[in-house]
Amino acid sequence: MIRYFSNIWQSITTLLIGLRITLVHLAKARKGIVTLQYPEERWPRPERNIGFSHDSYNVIRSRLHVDIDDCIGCLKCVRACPVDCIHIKTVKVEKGTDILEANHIGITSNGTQKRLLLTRFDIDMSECCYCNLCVYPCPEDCIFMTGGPNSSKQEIDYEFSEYNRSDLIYRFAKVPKDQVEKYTPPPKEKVKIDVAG
Amino acid sequence: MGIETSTLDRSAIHGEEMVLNIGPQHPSTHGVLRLQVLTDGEIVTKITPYIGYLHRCFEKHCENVTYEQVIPYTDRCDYVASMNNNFGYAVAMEELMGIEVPEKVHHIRVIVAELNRIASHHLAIGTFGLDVGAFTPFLYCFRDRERILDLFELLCGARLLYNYIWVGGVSHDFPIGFVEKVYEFLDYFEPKIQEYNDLLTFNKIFIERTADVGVLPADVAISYGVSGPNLRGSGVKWDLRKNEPYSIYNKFEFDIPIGTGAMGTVGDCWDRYYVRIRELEESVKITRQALDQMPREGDVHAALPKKIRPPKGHVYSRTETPRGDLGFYIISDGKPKPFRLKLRSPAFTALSCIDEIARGWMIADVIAILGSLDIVLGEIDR
Amino acid sequence: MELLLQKFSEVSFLSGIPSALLFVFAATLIAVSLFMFVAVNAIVAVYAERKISAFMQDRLGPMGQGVGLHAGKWGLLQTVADAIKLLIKEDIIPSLADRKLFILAPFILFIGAFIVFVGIPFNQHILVADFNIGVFYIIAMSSIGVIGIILAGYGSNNKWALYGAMRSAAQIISYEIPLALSLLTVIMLVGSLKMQDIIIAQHGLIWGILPNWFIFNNPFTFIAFFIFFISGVAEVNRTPFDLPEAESELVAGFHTEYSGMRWAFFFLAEYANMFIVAAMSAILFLGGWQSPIPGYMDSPAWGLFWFMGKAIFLIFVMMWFRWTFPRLRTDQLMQMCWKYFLPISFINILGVGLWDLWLN
Amino acid sequence: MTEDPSADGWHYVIAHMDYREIVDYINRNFNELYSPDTREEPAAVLRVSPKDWTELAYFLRDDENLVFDSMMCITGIDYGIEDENLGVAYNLHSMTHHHKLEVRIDVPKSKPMIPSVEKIWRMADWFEREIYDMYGITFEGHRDHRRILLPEDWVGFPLRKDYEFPETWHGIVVPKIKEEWE
Repeated sequence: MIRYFSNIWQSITTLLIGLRITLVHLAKARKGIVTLQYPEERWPRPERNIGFSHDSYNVIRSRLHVDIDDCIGCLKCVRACPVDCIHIKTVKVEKGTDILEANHIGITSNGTQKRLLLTRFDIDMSECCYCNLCVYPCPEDCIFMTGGPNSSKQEIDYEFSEYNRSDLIYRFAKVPKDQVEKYTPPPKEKVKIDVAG
Repeated sequence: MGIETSTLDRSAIHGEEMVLNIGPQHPSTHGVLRLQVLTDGEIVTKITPYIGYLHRCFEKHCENVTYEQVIPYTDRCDYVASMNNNFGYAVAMEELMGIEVPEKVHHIRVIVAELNRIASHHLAIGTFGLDVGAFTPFLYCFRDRERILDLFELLCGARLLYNYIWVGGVSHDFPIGFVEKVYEFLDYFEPKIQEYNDLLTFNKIFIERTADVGVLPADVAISYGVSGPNLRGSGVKWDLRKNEPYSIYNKFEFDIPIGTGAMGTVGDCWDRYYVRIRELEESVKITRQALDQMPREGDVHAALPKKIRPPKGHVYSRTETPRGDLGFYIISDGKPKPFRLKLRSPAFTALSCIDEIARGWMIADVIAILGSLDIVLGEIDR
Repeated sequence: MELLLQKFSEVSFLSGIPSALLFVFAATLIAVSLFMFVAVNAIVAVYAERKISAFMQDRLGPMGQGVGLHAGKWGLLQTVADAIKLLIKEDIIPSLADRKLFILAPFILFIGAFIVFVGIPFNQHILVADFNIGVFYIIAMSSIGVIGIILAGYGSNNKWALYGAMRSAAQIISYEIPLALSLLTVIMLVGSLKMQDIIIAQHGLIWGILPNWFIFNNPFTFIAFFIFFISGVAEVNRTPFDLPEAESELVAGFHTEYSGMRWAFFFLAEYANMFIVAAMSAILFLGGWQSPIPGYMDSPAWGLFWFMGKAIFLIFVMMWFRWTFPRLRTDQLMQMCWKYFLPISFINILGVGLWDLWLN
Repeated sequence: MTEDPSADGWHYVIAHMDYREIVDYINRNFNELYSPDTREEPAAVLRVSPKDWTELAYFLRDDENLVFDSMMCITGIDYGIEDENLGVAYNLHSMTHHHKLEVRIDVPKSKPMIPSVEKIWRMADWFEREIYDMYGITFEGHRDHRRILLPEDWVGFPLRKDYEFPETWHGIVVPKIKEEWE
């Protein structure tokens, strides 16, 4: 019998405590709301300050971008990628020369002389797992995820959905399509490197 | 145990048992899980779990990528506690290779792992509330969990799948101002636990729904390999952070909350739930200590060769994730890719005992028991 | 109704029309306006529920901003948009469903809610029919809805729906009893089943401060009010008693297979039922359209205001319940009814009788 | 046992027996049946042949000096295409004595049969099913011997090193390597 009434008493008190909490939240609705009204308000970009001057500490995980003029075609990012979403094809050219009709600049911004012409540099963003692993080994800091310390180069952009899946394949190589053949040597000579294949 | 059914004269009722499929599409299976349930009216007489809907060949994948590249895949196993999974893998690899990591790395790892534990328990508490029908605590939990995810976004740029703890260190140091932000969060968060308690934990309806329901006795729990908060809910004082300290957990003062049967029997749903609530407090404690003791200067990566090639051998190492013992069995043949990598996931064993503890209860209780076990299907199916 | 017919007979250009036709016309007019009321009630209540729940959960709820198609300022047009969406949605009937019952069910549920409105006095004059058996009529009619729920569950040939329907049947029939028993206390005090009589009996003040509402009449009616209200919440399947549609267990309960407008009828009926329970509690225990300070603000317009105010407050309380509490289990629900509410209701009846004898 | 785990405060418990002591203790009860592994702990394993396993498993669990009441993990191993053996590694742990043991059982690929310990450690139930699923090792005496992660009608055992990925599954083409995008 005591249990019967204590049950009733417990129910009433604990339920009232619960009701009080929700009522307080309702009353303080103006202050406590955490909703972000998305298309108008954007998520504030976290203020990141890694504390190092060098640009390799790029910690924002948005879409991948390649400064193709700086790429030397070393394939380190291809090897680092756990999901094989980076595909690179290169052709050997004379070291350090600019080939203007193929948009090839011989020297990177770090001063490294390029010896390979990139005929293909594709990243399939629909396969990317945003692990950031390709960013770290890059010797020229030319592949990075947009935003962060490199935001002067690329705006941060979280919304890059496409209607067509093939639009998510980002093609960075600047060699015009009709000229790829011209720079591709015959396969016998075995200069073509295709790791991703 | 169970609902009393013997009062009915069974022979007089020409009822038959009905097969009910809870899932694969169901609001409260916490993923893609199918429970084939044999019901007699509302009462469940047999449960057969069918898993594998989320199987994505984690172990086969790992045999084809290098040791560094496994880390993004471990993220995706227990996707609500990725830091802890990274941590477990890193600990296993360091044991296999015999690496000593710098003091600062240990602290950083403990801080992020405990923060992620808080986030994961938030999800567990919130969805458990949702399973028994309370909607509001779920959103309160998500509100606070979001703050941790913001912290992690600040830390490593990702909100859910971090790839932050690496073999031999962490990917990079704390950003400037991060430590203050963590303190700020802890100060904000501590009073919120009382709010959950008032709103859900000591709510009479909630107690009615969870106390005495789905009792998991200690010996059954151990036999089933149930671990983590589920095991502690059964009254076993067992926590790897205390009993087999890895990293630097032996430097911190904290308690292991265990189920006491305060509202019903030891090992019921309420105990499992309340252990998680109490663990929030303990995690806050650990995080504070780690933040206080953390050396501010120092390297965040042990000296490692460019390509990780562990010596031939094997290791079984386990760490305490929010869901329990996460074991990694790694066999190395001296090549840069693992020869065999087995992940022993805590949710896998927790789910395997569902038939044992949920038989004889009602459909609504099965949902509650499933919620109290706090399973993550990404980890069960791997 | 009589009033409307009377007014019609006074209008000169309608004098040539036979009275039977006038009656049909009047009835249609009333039915349409009641339907409008129910629909508007649902739209407003859905909006209110979404906003209240959002604020309780630190969210904003439906909001509209920016250019183009959006839900208006503060999302005011959200429910309208929802209604349009439901109207133009594809109507899906499962191939193995019992077609006739499946189609019939939402309408039975809705009619059960709808015809109750005939007996509800909104103020001194707005009342379709003041039956001698007003309270009895409302209690009887509001139970029709359960047939609709059972048909929906049975007809859709879905296990979840069947579970929802069976739970609902057990629940609604059980909670009718404490509901009716606590209602009896009021009838004992009034001595009439007529709605207006019940309201008029609550005129005046007790001890010079409190309005003479039945909730304050004596301690037993005070308890009876809560039993009545909570049983009412259980009758309309709201959390913590929303077992028939428990979304985390039974997917969506009895309306799992419904979509589009048929589903909207379930929704409409739910909110209509909510209004009925709130209105009945207001009429029986909170003085209906009586002003809290007798003699002041007592005109029919104020009467409507007071009545709606009380009803809306009680609807708010139901929403407040819903967004605070977990859900009970089936056996606990039954236990609560038969072990707690029923004995207390009996004691209440005894207590009210003794109180009445002793004091009056 | 060095400290009562139920006592409050700090309890970092040291293992009751190490690997060598455990093997010696088992050998005393089993007629020197097992030869200890020469490797250092924790890599040392106890190699057991399938026919001894059930008896030893009961002994490991029930002996009061061992009490391996908790099975931590069961791992299936394929030693390679050339190797003719499949292996199963059982990682045992004692919640009361806090010591560990790894038991390794090797079976030939031609006849992969191991007695089940599902009744001894309930946890082995799903793990053995998983190993059957992935390696095709049959566990005799398992009460519910089905595939667990893969569909019931899956052909082959994917974690074997010589596993070949199927071209199609129920008529659905399995993409092997991604086609060239161009």
